[in-house]
Amino acid sequence: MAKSPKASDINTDAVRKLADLLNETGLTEIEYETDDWSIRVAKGGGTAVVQAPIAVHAAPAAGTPSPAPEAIDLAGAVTSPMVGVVYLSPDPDSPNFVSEGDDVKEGQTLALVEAMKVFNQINAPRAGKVKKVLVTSGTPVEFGEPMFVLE
Amino acid sequence: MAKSPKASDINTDAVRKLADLLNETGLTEIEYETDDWSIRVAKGGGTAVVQAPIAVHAAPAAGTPSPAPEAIDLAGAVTSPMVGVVYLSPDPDSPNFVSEGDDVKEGQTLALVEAMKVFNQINAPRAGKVKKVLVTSGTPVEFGEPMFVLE
Amino acid sequence: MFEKVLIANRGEIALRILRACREMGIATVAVHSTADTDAMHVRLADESVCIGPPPAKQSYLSTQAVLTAAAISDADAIHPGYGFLSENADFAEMVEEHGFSFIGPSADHIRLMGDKVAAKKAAREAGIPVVPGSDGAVTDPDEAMAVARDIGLPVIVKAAAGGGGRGMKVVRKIDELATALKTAQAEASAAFGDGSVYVEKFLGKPRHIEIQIMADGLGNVVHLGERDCSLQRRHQKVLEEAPSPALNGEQREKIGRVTVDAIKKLRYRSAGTVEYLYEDGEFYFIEMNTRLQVEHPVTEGITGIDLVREMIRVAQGAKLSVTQEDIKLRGHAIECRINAEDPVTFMPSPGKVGIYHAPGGLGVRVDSALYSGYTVPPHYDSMIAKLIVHGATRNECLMRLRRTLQEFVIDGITTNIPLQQRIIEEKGFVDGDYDIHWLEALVAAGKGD
Amino acid sequence: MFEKVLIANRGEIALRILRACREMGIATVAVHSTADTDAMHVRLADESVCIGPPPAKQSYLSTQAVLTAAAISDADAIHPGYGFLSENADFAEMVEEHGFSFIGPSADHIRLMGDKVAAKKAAREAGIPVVPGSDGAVTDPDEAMAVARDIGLPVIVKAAAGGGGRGMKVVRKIDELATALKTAQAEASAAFGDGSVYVEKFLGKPRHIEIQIMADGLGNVVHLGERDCSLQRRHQKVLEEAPSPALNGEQREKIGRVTVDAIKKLRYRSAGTVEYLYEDGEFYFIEMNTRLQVEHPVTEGITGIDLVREMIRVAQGAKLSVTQEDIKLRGHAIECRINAEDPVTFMPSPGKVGIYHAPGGLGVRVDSALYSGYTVPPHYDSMIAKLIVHGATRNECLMRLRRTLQEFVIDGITTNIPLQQRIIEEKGFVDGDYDIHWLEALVAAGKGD
Repeated sequence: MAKSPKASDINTDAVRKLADLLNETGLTEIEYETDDWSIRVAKGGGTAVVQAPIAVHAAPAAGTPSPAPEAIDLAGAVTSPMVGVVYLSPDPDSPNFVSEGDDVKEGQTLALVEAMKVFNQINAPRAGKVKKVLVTSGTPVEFGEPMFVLE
Repeated sequence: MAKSPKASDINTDAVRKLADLLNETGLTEIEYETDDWSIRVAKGGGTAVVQAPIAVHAAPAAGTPSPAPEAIDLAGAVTSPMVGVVYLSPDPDSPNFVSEGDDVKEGQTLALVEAMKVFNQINAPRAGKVKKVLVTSGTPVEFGEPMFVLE
Repeated sequence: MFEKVLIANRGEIALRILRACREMGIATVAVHSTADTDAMHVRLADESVCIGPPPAKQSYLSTQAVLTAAAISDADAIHPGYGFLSENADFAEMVEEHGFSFIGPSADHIRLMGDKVAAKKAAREAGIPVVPGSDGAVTDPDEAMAVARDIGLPVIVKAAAGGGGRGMKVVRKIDELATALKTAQAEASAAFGDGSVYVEKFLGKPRHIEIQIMADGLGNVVHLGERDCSLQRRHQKVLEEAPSPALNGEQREKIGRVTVDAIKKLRYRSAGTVEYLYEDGEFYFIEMNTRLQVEHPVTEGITGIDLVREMIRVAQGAKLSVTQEDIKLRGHAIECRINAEDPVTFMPSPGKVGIYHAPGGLGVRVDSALYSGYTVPPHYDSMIAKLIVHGATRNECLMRLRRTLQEFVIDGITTNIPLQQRIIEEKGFVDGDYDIHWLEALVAAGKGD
Repeated sequence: MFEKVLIANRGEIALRILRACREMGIATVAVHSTADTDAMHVRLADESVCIGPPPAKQSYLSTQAVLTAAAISDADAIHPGYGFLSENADFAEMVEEHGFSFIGPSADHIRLMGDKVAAKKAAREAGIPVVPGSDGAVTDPDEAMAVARDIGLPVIVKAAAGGGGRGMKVVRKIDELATALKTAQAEASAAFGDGSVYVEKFLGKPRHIEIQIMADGLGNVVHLGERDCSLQRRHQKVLEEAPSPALNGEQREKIGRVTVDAIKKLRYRSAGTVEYLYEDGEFYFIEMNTRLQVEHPVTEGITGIDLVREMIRVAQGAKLSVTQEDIKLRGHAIECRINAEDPVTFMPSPGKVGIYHAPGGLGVRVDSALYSGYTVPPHYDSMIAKLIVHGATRNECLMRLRRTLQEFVIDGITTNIPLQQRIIEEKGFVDGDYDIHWLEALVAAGKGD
């Protein structure tokens, strides 16, 4: 027999997590279903008004590669603190600072971002394993662009 | 077997909790479902775009009296088939064709609408009691404007 | 001075007239069908009157409903816009008989120009160049034969009462003439209840160039240059520009003067347009439109003169506010008609608009009654907006047009913006090298015909 | 020819520059902070680069971020718009050093005009009338006293490095001068890190009238008439018009010629504005703005000349496209700045816009980066739109302004449209009879002060 819902049954953390994902991914709706339960979150109903009125193409970021087709959790990724050109090694002949799968210590150099002939070190904000390198050496990065995913 | 809902069945706390989550997360919709129950809350979906963009006043109909403050069911009211001036009596010295409370037969004249010096008879579309006369003799009526409510 | 004007129209032109009235301090009455209760012109008007159900015949075309609305709202004058009652001479007459002013020409002038044979005769007598042809209606094949021999082949047989291509036949060989005459007479009779036809010279690759005139009925007449409206599909103009890429200053001056002289002789009042076919340096009278044209903003763009304001002024008995010497053409203007229709199949696409966002910035004018969330009703014309751009040169104007068509957002319904974008990228258009058949050919080519 | 221009700005002016580039066939790079990811200029640009977090200092004001963005996007030139880096001489210099073109004047001219004392000296030497006063900075009270006696009271003490009213003191009695000098020096030192002050004639009821000039750096300089920007609140312009109701043709011609001659002597390049106070028939130099002004569309309205296009052209080394003889003023134009702020309390009102619907029709221009559903970020200037109307006469322009302010819909946030509507109904404004204090008095009266 059907039971009445109880407030305590509601897993607020799960809803919040989906809401965060919604914001992060720019989606307008997520429906998540398991055998036992299902949660659907949505944002910007009517959707029309939240879109910018763009008749032409959306502008691609300058030189930024297209987003990878695989879904990567970018929450907590190491992002570029400035617009510039990223380098994964100290010079072309040297090996990369880090590679995917490496364990890094907090403060360890991951990359350099060059802006106006000045090379800025990008250091690991915490210890962890390098799960994904999202950028290519020698290519432009925007402010806030995710560069590394640490596990 | 399906039961009818009772007010006490409704867990207002659960709904409130989801509503709070909606506000907190900035979502416009949450649908929460378990084996036993399902709740969907939503807010302000897309409604903005359906409003006409009017910075100034809404235009009043020419010469039409303001709607009566009392609520009248206008469905099935006798409406004006044309724009014109309504007359409730054949001439100023005669009594009105009908008054509130009168019983009328189908086809009985209720009023005249004058347009371009031509007087058009408005006849009762069916038999019934005149519940309400909505117009004043000698004033303008628009096309489709309700004039009489028949019971 | 008019204190209140009733606008007997809908859509962008109702809004256009409303704006002119408001800028002159004149109160406005909107009339509308039940399909247009939420329309912009109704919302913005000082007063509004619902005059009938959605079909135009019972609302916007009902002289009785419009006149009654004018009476109950105590309007001083009626502006008919274009289409609907604007070229209905009986209506214009009734308006005046009921004591209102008609913001347009006299009923007599409307009637004269509404009859193609009489109009051509009047134009010729007033000194306007006409297409050589029969002197009035032709019924007898021998008479038609004589005319054709006189002016030379090819010739065209046309219905006197007609329009829209019905009752029209092109004859390229003399022995086809008798049959063509018979067919045209039958078609004309079926379509217009009047089988009169006439025969005239057929022009192969003409441009459609029209002269905008403005007259106060007090002897003052000016022309405001020409508009090139050659880009047409099924006799509907799609894009108009001024000045015409085909004319030089001398030709402009000459045809303008000829037209003004004729209009003076006709003692015409209000705005009017004399339409010409133009081929090999010669102009040939098509017809005169005794009303405001859809494409009038193109002329406003290059002259800076508010034509609706002038129409209202002269209807009040005022003199024209400008003389011919005051009118200086400046730069180049192009209008694109934005229709709610498929850009390839031309299927109408009424329905609910999502986001509406008009382009902005320098040299851009948008005349439209759309707004975000508005529903385009299926009962009326599919034209939903006019985009008019102005530039110092034709090239600047074209670049601006390209930019603004990109910026224009009308979500939810299909529009012909892609067709307009295609037109302005075509070499023939960019070079100004097109005639009245150019667009039909482009559209046919686009479909792979 | 530039193939790609980076626009180092945001909001309506970024869009303005983007439109000019697009109409010239030049690709655009938008730069933006994380607060502006959904901004119109970003969406419409050919490329975009996120250059920093919301605070302007770390994004739009970061020379390093902007120059890096130009480098990685391979831009040929940078247009700084107004505000932000537009009058930063060091930035202009760095732009050129890094091999880009700066779409604006030389760093030297920006630097010269950025120093008020040096600017006044240069202007006077070039023949521009200045407010009589001390010959440079004054430190000694006795020297100040001598100056005040020479030019007559009242005088004003002003910070040399200043602006925005800080370090400014009006002196009406000679014995207040020493104290005022001391206070102004202290304020200037605190506000600008430079305690230099100067003394000059104080004007009681001046108008703010500025001359728009355009120069190609090749010896060709034109003026494009004046703008009357007297309607200000807290030194922020609120409404601007051209021509000024206070000037006649002879005065316009004279101050225009004087200004052009001076600009020629200074060998200036690009757009610039010489601001004057005008009182009792005399002009007094305030300052020269070495950039595009917010209110430049007013001038575009009466001249038909695209100022941003000209700026880009001359930055490429081209000659001006017009001579002084080509420039004919036509009609009247007014700009209203629409701000996201309370019309009475002037509290900023950022937030999410519901429906956005700009007015349309004849003589109307809207420059705005708003769209339905856009969120106005709280980090930047509150100006969200500019409404510019043009009419054949000032009266027609006023009527059109009234009409368009009524039509303008910006739902969801509070704007100063009601204040603009109030201004244009005031007799003082309608009569053109106002000075730089008029609006402050109106606002104070409205609050019941």
